[in-house]
Order: sequence, then C-alpha cells, then structure tokens
Amino acid sequence: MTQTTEAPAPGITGRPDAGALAPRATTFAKALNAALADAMEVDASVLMFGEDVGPLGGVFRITDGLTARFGEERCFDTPLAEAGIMGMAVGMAMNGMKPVVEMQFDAFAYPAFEQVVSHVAKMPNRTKGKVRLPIVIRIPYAGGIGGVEHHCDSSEAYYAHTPGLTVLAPATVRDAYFMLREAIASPDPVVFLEPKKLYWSKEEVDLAELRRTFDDGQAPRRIGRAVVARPGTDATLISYGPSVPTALAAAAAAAEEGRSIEVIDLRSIVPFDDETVCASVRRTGRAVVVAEAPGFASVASEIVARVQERCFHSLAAPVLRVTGFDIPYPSPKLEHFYLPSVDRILDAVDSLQWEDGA
Amino acid sequence: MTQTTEAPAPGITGRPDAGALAPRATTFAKALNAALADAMEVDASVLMFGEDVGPLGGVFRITDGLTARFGEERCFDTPLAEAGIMGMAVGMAMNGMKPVVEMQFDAFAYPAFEQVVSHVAKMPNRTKGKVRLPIVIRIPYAGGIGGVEHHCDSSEAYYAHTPGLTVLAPATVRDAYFMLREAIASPDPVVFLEPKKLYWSKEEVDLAELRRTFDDGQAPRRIGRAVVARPGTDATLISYGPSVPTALAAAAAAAEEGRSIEVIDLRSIVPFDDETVCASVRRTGRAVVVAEAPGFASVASEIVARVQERCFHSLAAPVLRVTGFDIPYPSPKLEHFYLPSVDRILDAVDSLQWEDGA
Amino acid sequence: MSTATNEGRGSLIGGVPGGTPSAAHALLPSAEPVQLVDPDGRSHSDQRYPLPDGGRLLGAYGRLITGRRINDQANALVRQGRLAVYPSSHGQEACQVAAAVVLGEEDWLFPTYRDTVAVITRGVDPLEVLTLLRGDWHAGYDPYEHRVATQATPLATQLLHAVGVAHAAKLRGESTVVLAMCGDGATSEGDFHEALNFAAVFHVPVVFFIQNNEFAISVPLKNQTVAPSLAHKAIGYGMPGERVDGNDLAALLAVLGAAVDRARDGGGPSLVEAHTYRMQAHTNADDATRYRSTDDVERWVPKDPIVRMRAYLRTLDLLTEEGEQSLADEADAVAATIRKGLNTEVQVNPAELFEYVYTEKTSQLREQAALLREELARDADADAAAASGAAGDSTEGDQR
Amino acid sequence: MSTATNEGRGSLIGGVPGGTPSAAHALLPSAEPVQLVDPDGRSHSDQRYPLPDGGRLLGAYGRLITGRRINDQANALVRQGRLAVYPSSHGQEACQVAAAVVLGEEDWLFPTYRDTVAVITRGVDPLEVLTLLRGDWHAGYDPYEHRVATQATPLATQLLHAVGVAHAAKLRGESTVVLAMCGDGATSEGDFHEALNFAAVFHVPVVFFIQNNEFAISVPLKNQTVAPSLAHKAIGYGMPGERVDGNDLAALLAVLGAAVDRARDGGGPSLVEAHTYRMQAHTNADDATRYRSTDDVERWVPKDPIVRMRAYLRTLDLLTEEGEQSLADEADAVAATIRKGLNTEVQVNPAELFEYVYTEKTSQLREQAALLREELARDADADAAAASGAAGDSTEGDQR
Ligand SMILES: Cc1ncc(C[n+]2csc(CCOP(=O)(O)OP(=O)(O)O)c2C)c(N)n1
Ligand SMILES: Cc1ncc(C[n+]2csc(CCOP(=O)(O)OP(=O)(O)O)c2C)c(N)n1
Ligand SMILES: [Mg+2]
Ligand SMILES: [Mg+2]
Repeated sequence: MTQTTEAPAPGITGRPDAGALAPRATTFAKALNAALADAMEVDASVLMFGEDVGPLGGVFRITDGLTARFGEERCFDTPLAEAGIMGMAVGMAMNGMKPVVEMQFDAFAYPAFEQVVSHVAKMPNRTKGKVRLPIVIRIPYAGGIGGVEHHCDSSEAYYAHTPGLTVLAPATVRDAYFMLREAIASPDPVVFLEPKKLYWSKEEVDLAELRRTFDDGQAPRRIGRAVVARPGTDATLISYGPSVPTALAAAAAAAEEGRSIEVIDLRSIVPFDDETVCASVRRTGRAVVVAEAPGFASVASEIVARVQERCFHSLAAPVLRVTGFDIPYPSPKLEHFYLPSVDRILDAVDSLQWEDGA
Repeated sequence: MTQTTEAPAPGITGRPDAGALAPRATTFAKALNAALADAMEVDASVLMFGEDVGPLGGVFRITDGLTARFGEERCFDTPLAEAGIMGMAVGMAMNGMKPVVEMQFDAFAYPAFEQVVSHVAKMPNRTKGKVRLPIVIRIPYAGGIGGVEHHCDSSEAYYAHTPGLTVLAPATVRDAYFMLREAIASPDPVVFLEPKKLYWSKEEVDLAELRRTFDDGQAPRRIGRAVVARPGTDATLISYGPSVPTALAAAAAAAEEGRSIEVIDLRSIVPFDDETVCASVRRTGRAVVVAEAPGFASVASEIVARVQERCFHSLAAPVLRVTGFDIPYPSPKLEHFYLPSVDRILDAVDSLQWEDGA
Repeated sequence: MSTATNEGRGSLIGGVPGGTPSAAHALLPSAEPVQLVDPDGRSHSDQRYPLPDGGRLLGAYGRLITGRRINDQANALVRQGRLAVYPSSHGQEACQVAAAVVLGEEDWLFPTYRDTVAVITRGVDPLEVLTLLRGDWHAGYDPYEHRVATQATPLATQLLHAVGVAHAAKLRGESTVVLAMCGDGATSEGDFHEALNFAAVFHVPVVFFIQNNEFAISVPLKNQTVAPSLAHKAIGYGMPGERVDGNDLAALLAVLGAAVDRARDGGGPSLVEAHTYRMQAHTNADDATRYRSTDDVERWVPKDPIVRMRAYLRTLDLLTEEGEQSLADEADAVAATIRKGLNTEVQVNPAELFEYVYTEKTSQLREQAALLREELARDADADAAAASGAAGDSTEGDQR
Repeated sequence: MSTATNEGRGSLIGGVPGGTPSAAHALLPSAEPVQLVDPDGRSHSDQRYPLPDGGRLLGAYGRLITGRRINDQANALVRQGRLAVYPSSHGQEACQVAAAVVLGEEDWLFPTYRDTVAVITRGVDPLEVLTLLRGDWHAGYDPYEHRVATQATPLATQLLHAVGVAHAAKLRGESTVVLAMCGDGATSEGDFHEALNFAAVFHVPVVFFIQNNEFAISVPLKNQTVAPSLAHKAIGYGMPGERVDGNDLAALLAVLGAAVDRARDGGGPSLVEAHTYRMQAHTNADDATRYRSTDDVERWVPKDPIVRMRAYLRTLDLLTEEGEQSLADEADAVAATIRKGLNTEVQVNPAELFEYVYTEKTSQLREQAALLREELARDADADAAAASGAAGDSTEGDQR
C-alpha cells in the first residue's frame, strides 16, 4: 500500500485550496449533498433512502433537493424502522442497486445492528463474493453540538470491530466530497461517519472542480489512506473525523510553545493505513491518539496497540490516548468536560517523557 | 483495588480443589445450572427467561429443571424476539425483579443491541441511579465447537466498549458458579459470557460447598478481579474465557522448552483489573494477549494499549496479540486455522525479542 | 382450526391461537373513531362508551388549560434560549391529559419525548421534567415517585419496558396497570411489534396508546402505513383495538378509562389509537413548511380539543366565567413557576459524570474522575491566581 | 376517517390509511384454512380457489416424493456424521414444493435453514445446497443462478432482503415476484413486522409465506402468539392474509399461486399462513421428547401430505403403479447423488478465509493471510521433513 501523493488536506480552517478554480466557501454539509447528487446523476442505480430524507432533505439537510431533482423513486422516506431500512438496502443491493441509507443519528442506527453485523458485513463472504453489497450507511456521528442523549454517540468501534465493513470518517470539506463519492463507488459496504459538528465547517472549494476531478478518475484514493494533515517532527497526533480539528488546534498551540507536532488524519478507520501512521511515529518517536469515543476497547485502543506493536523500538514514551471517558455521552452543559480538548491533548503530549531517561 | 487472595483457579484440567469436601467431577454447564437454581432459591425476585429455557432447559441445558422446580412464572419461554426479551427485562428490573435472560447464541443477541446499549447500559445513569437494572444477560459465547455461522461469534468488544455494562467471562467451573452468583447479585447489568467450548469441561468441585461459601459471603469477589492462573517469570499471557485453557496449554508447552510463562485469567473484562495485569507484566517484562475475537478494535487491543501505557518502561518487547483474524467466524472445517492455537501463542512468545539488544 | 378463544385471564400465558370468526372480529376497532363531543361542543351518545360525568370532565378540562399553557410557555422559553429544544404537544393536549388522569396511583405511565404535559399532569414537578431539556445531564425526575418512566427518545423501546413493569406487577399479584404511549411513526419499529406480542402472550395489563398525529417529523402517515387504521394492528396480537377522536377529551377519558378497567380486571392488554394532529413543527429545530402546507394545519384548528370542551361545558353551565378565570390563573401560576425556575442557571457538577454509571465506580472511572478533578483544580488555581483568590474546594467534587 | 382504499397499484408509495370496514374485512383470512384435498384424499371445491389440474398436481407430487427422500437421506447422513446438522422439513414437504413450483424463472425465493427441499425443488444442485452443513465455509450456491437467496439463519432477517429485491425489481419495471418464507416463531421478531410494513407501504410484489409448524424449537405456538391466526397480522399492514392447510399440496398450489399472480399483477404483497407440523425434532441435535409427547406427533401422521395426495391421484387414476415406481426411482437417484457427493471429503483451502471479506484484501488481511501461509508452510515443511518428501506448494495458496 502506498501513501496518497496528494498534498495534505487543507483542514477545516478554510485555507484556500491552491488547485481549485473559482473557489468559494462551501460547507461540509453542502459537499456531502453535492457528492450524493453527483453520484446519483452519474449512476442511475444509486438510491438514497431513510427517515425524513425526502421532501425535508434530512434533519441535517444532507439530502436537500434530491427528491425534487431525482424523483421520489430515487430519494425517498421509509417507514420509521432502521432494521427495515438496512434490511431493504441489503435486498436492493443484491438486486443491482447501490443504496445509500441515512441513519438519522448515531444511536438510532442500533436497531439495525443485527442487519449490519450478520448480513451487510457478511453476505459477500458467505456467498464467496457472488453477492456484493455496495451499500453506504451514512451516519451523522459524534458530539460537540450540544445535543441531548442518543444524539451524540461515537459508534465507530462497533463497526470497526466487525469484519467486512469499510469504516470512513472524513474531517475536511474536500474529503467529505471525495470520500462519499468513493464510498458510493465501492463494491463493499461502507459505514460513512459524518461528524455532526463539522457539518457547518467551511472551506474554499469549487464543487464543480471536485466533481470533474472525481469523474475523471483523478482523485487519489482515500479508502485505506491516511494523510498528514500537518507535518511536524517532535510527536505525532493520530486522529480522525471530529477530532482532527482539535488535534490541529493542539498542534498549533504546541507550535507556539516551540514543539513541532505532526497531525495525522486517518480518514479511513478500516482499512487502516499502517504505513502512513507508522512512518510518522517512527520519525517522531512519540504519539498520542485522539478520539471522541469512550476509550475502552475502542478504535483508539487499536491504534495504540498497532503503533506499539510496529514501532516499539522507535518509541521514546508509551503511546497515549486522549479519548472520551467511559461514560454515556453527557448533556450539552457537560460535554466540554468529556470531549478531547486542546488542553488535554497538550497535557498528554507534555507527559511523553521528554526528559532524558525519565 | 486489591487482588483476590484466593488461590489460583484450578483451570479446566480437573485438578482437585483442595478446599472442597466430597469433590466430584462437575461440568461447567452444571455449575451454571446450580448457580441459577441457588440464586432463584435464595431470592424470589430472580427470574429466568428467554428462548427455549423453559421445559427444554435451554439448547445447552443450562436452565435444565428450573421450570419444573420453580414454576413457569419464574423460568419461562418467551416469544421469539430478542429485543422483546431484553426490553421486558428492563421493565421487570425497573419493577423489583432480577431478570436473568438467555440469548440463545452470541449472534442472536444482536437484535437486542439497541435495548442493551441505549437502555440496559444507560438507564441507571440517566436516572441518577434511581433506576438500577440488576439484569444478567447470559450469552453462550465464542467458538471451538464446530458450529455453523452465527453460532460462534465472540461479541465481547461490543459490550466492553459500552459504558455501564459489566462484562464477565469465566474460564473455570468454580468461577462459572461464583461469577454467575455474583453477577445475579450485582445491582448493575452484567453481560455474562459463557464460553460454549467449556460447557462440557469438568472439575472436581462440590457444588453444595460452593453454595455454602457463596451464601456465607466467603467467596472472594471476582467482578473486577483477575487471577494468576499459572505463575511464571519470563513472560505473561493475558487471556479470558475460552482462551484461558489455550494459554495454559501454551504455558505448559513452553515450560518443557524451559520458559516460565505466567498466565492471567482476567475473568472480568469490565471492570478491568489493571493491578493484577500490570504487576505481572512489570515482573516478567513481556506480554502476549490471547483472545478469540477478531483483533481489530477489540478487547485485546485495549489490553495491549493499557499495558504499554502503564508498563512501558518494564517492557523488553512490544506487547503482542494472538487473536482471531479480522474475518467472519469460519466454518467447522476451518475454525482451527482461525482460533488462537498453542503454536501461534508460542510463536508470539518466541518473537518477544529474547536476544539482548534485538 | 382450533376454536378456543384467546381469553387467558388469570393464567400467566394467555389463551391459545384460533378463535371463531366473530370472536376475532370483536378485536377489530370501530369503523370510525369514537367521538362523544364533536368539534362544535355537541355531545353524542355511544352505546359502548358512556359520557364521563360533568365533574370529571371539568376537572380534566382544567388540566387541558394548564397543558396548553405549559406548551406555550415552553415554546417561549426555547425562543429565549432557556430550553435547548421542546417537542410540543400543542393540539394533542386532550390525549396528554386523558393518558394521565385515567391512571390510579398504583399505575405506571410510560411517556415519550413529546409527552411532557402528560408527565406534568400526572404530578411530576414541571421543573424536574424540563431538567434534561435545559441541558442538565439526567432525566430530571425520580421515576418511582409518581410511577412515571423517563421520557423515551429511542422510539418504541419504552413499550417493552412497560410490558416488563406490568409483568413484574402481575407476578407479584399487584393490580397495577401500565399505560404506554407512542406516536404513529413509532408503530413501524420492531419494538412496537414485540411489545404488543409479549403483552398479549403474557396477558399483562398494558394499555398501548398511540397518538396518531399524522406525522413522524416530516413523514406523513401514508408513508408509515397503509393499514385501514393503526388500531387494526391489535387483532394480529390477539388483543382488542380501538380508535378514538384524539381531540375529544370526553371520548379519550371514556375509551382509555375502559381500557384501563379492562386491564385491571384481568382482561389483558389493548391498543387505543387516538386520531389527532401535530399543530406545530416536530420541534423548534424543525421547519414544517418544507413538507406540509399551512392549509393542512388550518383544517385542524376548528377541531381543537380545548375549544370543543369549553363549548360543551359552557353550554351545560358546568363552566362559568369565574371558573374559566380561575383555571386560567392556575395555568398562569404553573407557567410562572416554570419561567422562574428556568431563570436560575442549571448548576452542573462535572464530578457527577462518573457517579452513576455503575453502583460503585470502576477503577477505570476512578482514574478518569481523578484526571478531570486535577484539570479542574488546575483551572481553578489558574483562575484564582488571576483573581488572586483561592479555590481549592472544587477538587473535592467527586468525593461524596 | 378517510375512505380511500389501500390499492396503490403502480405508484411507488401504496395507498393511504383508512378504508371502509368491509374493505378492511376483506383483508382478513378465512375462518378455516383453505383445504382442497382432505387427509383421506377427497377433494372439496372452494369458490375462491379452483383445484389445480391433474397434470400440475402430478408434477408437484413427484417433487413431494423426492422432497421426502431428501429429508430422509439427509437425516441418515447426519447419523453417519457426514452432515453436521440437518433441520428437516419432514411433514412439511407440501409447503416446500409449493413454494418453489409457484414461482417463475424471473422470480426470487427467500428460504430459511429448514427449506432445503424448497431450494432443491427450485433447481439448485443438492450438493451445493448441503455445502454449509457439510462443514464448508460458504453458503454453497450462487444465489443469482436460480434466484434463490442463501438459507437464512437469523430469523426473519431475510424477509427484509426479500422486500428490497422486490423493490429494486419494481423500480426497474421488471415483473419479478419474491416469495419469502419463515416459520411461526420468526413472526415474533421485529424484522417480520418491519418487512411486512415496508412491503405494504412500498406496494411491492412479495408473498410472505409462513410455515406454521406449531413449534419454534421447543416453544409451542401458544407461547408465540394469542392471535386468532398468524394470517390475522396481515390486516395490520393493510395487506390480505390467507390461511391454508399446509399439508394439502393442492390448496397450497392454489393459494400461493393466487398470491403470486396477485403480486405480479401489481396487487401488492400478501401473507399466507400454512398450518402444518414439524414431525421431527428441530434438528438432530434436539430432543423433542422434552417438550412434546409422541401422541401429539401421532395425531399428525394421518394428515401427511404425501398420503393424501397419493390417495387423490390414485383414485383419479392420475397416478399408476408404474408411475409411482418411476417417481420413487427419480427420488432414489437424487438421494444417491447426495450420498455419493457426500462421500468425498470437503476440500477446504484456508487461504480462502481472507478472499471474500472485501473485494480487495485490506493490508490487515494481507498480513493475516501471510501469517497463516507461513504457519502452513512450516507445518508442511515439518511434515515433509518427517516424511522426507517436499511440500513447498501450499505456501502459494492465497496468491490467486
Ligand atoms: C429508534 C429511533 N429512530 C429515530 C429517531 C428520531 N426521531 C425522533 S422523533 C421521530 C419521529 C417520531 O414520530 P412519531 O412516532 O409519530 O411521534 P411524534 O413525534 O409525532 O410525536 C424520529 C424519527 C428516534 N428518536 N428513535
Ligand atoms: C434472531 C434469531 N434468534 C434465535 C435463533 C435460534 N433459532 C434457530 S431456529 C429457532 C426456532 C425457529 O422457529 P420457527 O420460526 O417456527 O421455524 P421452524 O424451526 O419451526 O421451521 C430458533 C429460536 C435464530 N436463528 N435467530
Ligand atoms: Mg406522529
Ligand atoms: Mg415453527
């Protein structure tokens, strides 16, 4: 596996994208919407369905305008039943369609868990690849938006632990577009995690240009490819999805204190890009994994485990984690105590045994 | 947290238990059955229900005789619906009962996932502890029995990652008895994982004696307490449930090659006994985690992560894992390629960089 | 094939399948929803359901007035940013009130997120009820105090809890009845199906009460079901189904009251569908103009539950001008309490995040609580240094 | 309230809720299961369902004979340890055969673990069907070859897949009908509910076919439901329900055939419940004496589907002695093929474990496959050393 040759993603800070023509401020949400519309236009077998994704355009408006443009046979509301949505998607995918389904919020995907684990993930293997399931499960994901209970779960570990699923989490507007297009084009089922708190983040990108790049096959592959979101030399922060901007902010703050921190944006949780991650850690000798989900038996645990297995002799200190606590996601007034913060990341970096022989 | 003072568990090899009177060969399954019967006898609020647990006594006969003895109001069959079973258990526990439910096989617990994650695990927290849910979810668990698809999943990571659940996996006949009693007595919801392949394993134990010990409050606590199943000095194998006998066998084989391997039986995945595990690894300086589940984002990942975070400077080599592959559980003829084997564990131990300066 | 009926009174397991066609048809709902007082306030007699007496209606009408006031007040507080979100039951208050008042003290109510008015009507302190929506971390009230479960968010899940509560009560020989609420959308979830089936098979005293308000967020009823009515689902579980005008307080009291009596008398579960309408957006965060016209909504204005009950009570002189004033005053008082209560900021203690996840904190949570405590102490020290004061106490937050 | 009917032919979204009482009642099943040929082989006429003609019955009868033979053969192979487990449909063969033969080539069948005979009747190679139960790792046959989904194990999950397949076909304007099978126990699962509701709302051509064999492993029907019948669930989704004698091949062909025609003509989904009986234990691993008496089972012996159809066909001289002999020979030939096929050991290639999890192996799986390859190579070397031969080839197992 080779690392993408594309330049580091511009982050969510709105840095202008040098390659794009006529850039303008585009939100993450709008990029997803454009990716869906473009995919539906180029491939008539792409369908979009779920709860409130029709005339309403989804509670986050990611499917805005799709019913009007493609008709209610291509983008439609279902009865309110997530297992039903997922199971119907399996059948449609068996029969030539490419369903994209929306689970309204992370915790409302749990009723579909059996369908996801026992069928979406396993049907291709069970049939020796005869039945492929090109399904994309879109999940507005994670917290930081002041949501109430059940609306802010970070559920990636459940999916990442389930063999057969591809699990993606974009962190930038460009990646939102390209990764959703790539997910829809993938012959394998993809769990596509959309960090809610980034929906309204903006970048200067030209969606028409992104579309041309993708349709021309010029977009470098992102599934299985991490990217160095900010280069550095002293330590590596490994993050994905909603934690990438936090990690970048921490790196910026550290820079002011004279520490050069590299930030990796995984983008793809499964497959995992060992090469990019380990190359960085071997260079810096220190690593902290940043993720919102409760830390126990999580994707963050996996990253720590892999990095120390593969980079043990390059490590000057244990690989640390800054994750959510092992508690239910807290309410709006308390979420900032729970979420990985710049300070908590800097504390972790500080404890990476910088003194000789500590 | 202090480590249990009880002697190492006798393993599943049937070594006589010195403390017991009139010992006789007892299976793991029988010990679970006795624990249920004893719990139901001492506490009228303990109920047992699920699919085929009534007159049939469960497909593994763990509930054998309970309906006959306690009546169909205390041990009964439900309609065939796992979310229904779990949701009804929540209501019963809210209203003074201590439900023990059986999920017929690991993969058939998935329909109940929403109830488990959104309610069983969170209701106590949501109500500031006003509503406690003393539910035990018994799951015949993991493989090694030549079962077909859906009947051999190792699903512990899904539960261990969910805050609010206690997750247990006994590996010995004594522990099967004591841990199920302790689980039923716990005010918190417990996911109780019963390694299927150990159901027919035997030990010389006197169930009446175990009962007296437990009822007299003399049984040392096992929730949150790992145990050293075999002492050793050169490296530590960390295992739980179905992997414990495999780890013990590997340690025995290593002993013949002159290597002294310590084996830890976690027993309790959540809460996790850092103290026992880290004390061992700090002593031996080397560790391998052994578990059946696919390794990615698993409980094994967590153990590796914690151990290297806490014992970094004691480690002579990276903490390695011997786990299931990241594939669906394979069929009877292929499962031995998938399962952690003595050879694979010995290979991992061999690669723990025993040469100076490697 | 079999001719046994499905009446399993008294036994733990209900009857056996089968039944004569006529017995089966008795489980079907009436062709039209039961209506006792029409939108103009005229009463109609119904053979099966006698009109509740005037005192009962007047009492319930008072709760209706307060219920509407609570909805209006909560909406206002959302606009002022004092509540995070409020799913209003404006227009559905007759359902809300009836669901609460048909129950006795020993009974249980299982509400959803939209049923705040029902919960308050049952006696729970309004400020406690609104706790969660203010941004605090827990559900707000003690479910055991008034036997009201927490307001369920994951749809239809609570129906199974209701069955479990009823089952436990039945096993102990208690006469508890459980009324479990859900929306039309929630009937599509698998848990709805499993709950009704479990209730019927175990013959437990649960009244399932669907508020069919014609929408699930933006999705209209016709995309949710093509059944003749939602109450027609009951026969598939072997329990009776009934339909009622959900804006007719009198009919709701009669129909739900009968269902509760039936359940208490060992008659087992039943399903009641109330036909009503969600007059406002799903919540303040929703934009209903994207999926329905104001005309649609306007059509329901004349059917308002308050208007018709007021007309009925005034016509019969059960309600006087002073009576109305005093009900309005009562409602104002409740609204004032809410306003006042929500003026004081929620005090949250971060240490509590770790307190209730397990009965006893795991060593993992002890470590995590300590980490947060240290951070807060450092912040406090920094603040103190900045203000050159002292603030050591906050480190003790989680020691209780 | 509304008087629209639920016929949404042609439109993607079905009809609207409501409907006149009589229209609604038309969705209810007949009071007694449809029976065209009784246990003594006498035919009865039925206004709605004409008796299938002799040729059709004779053809299907032949499949019945083969089906029974397959069940017996598979049971024998389990006893000999050549099959891991076999959930037999002994006694239910009429359902098995009818489900397969009412479908056209363009249609899809969604079977469960117990429906091996239906799958074989549809044309799938018996040896392929038994692949999984022999211990191989995959489902055995290509679902697209005969349009037969894999035999589902997680109960009721396949019903939703069936809806999806039908929905996709409908969107493309194809005339495919999908017949989806499940047991009485599976009707309790949430997925059953969601599948029927989705099918009705999207008005897709699916025939849901319940084989009510009165048991779910050890659990009798009365602990599964107290509904008048399982077919009474249909009205709750706005689709017609029908009941049929599940041991009457003629009635099954008629009723299922009508349901398939209806679906193909744009009439939408329907639910058919067949009343039959599981004559043997759940699987060979089950001990049915723990939960039912031999008397219970004996009562069903005279209702055997083969006995009555044979009597009927013999009486009408549609079946001769030679005819019987040739059907028996055919059945023997199939059994012999199975026996012979299962005599050769399954050859498994461990490298395949990693081949189909993703279309392209992840780098993680490449590493894991390499680990296994090395182990096997070492073992092979050791074996080779022991046998002083050479065995380098097996290391290449996963290079294709
Ligand atoms: C399992 C689940 N899926 C999705 C949601 C998101 N959601 C919240 S309310 C709602 C609509 C519910 O409609 P209905 O049951 O008719 O109740 P109403 O809001 O009309 O009172 C949806 C889809 C949820 N809360 N739970
Ligand atoms: C979701 C799920 N839960 C439990 C099981 C275990 N199980 C396999 S068959 C069976 C009984 C099924 O009964 P029924 O649906 O009546 O079909 P039958 O076996 O009678 O053909 C059970 C409980 C399963 N396969 N899937
Ligand atoms: Mg609604
Ligand atoms: Mg059955």
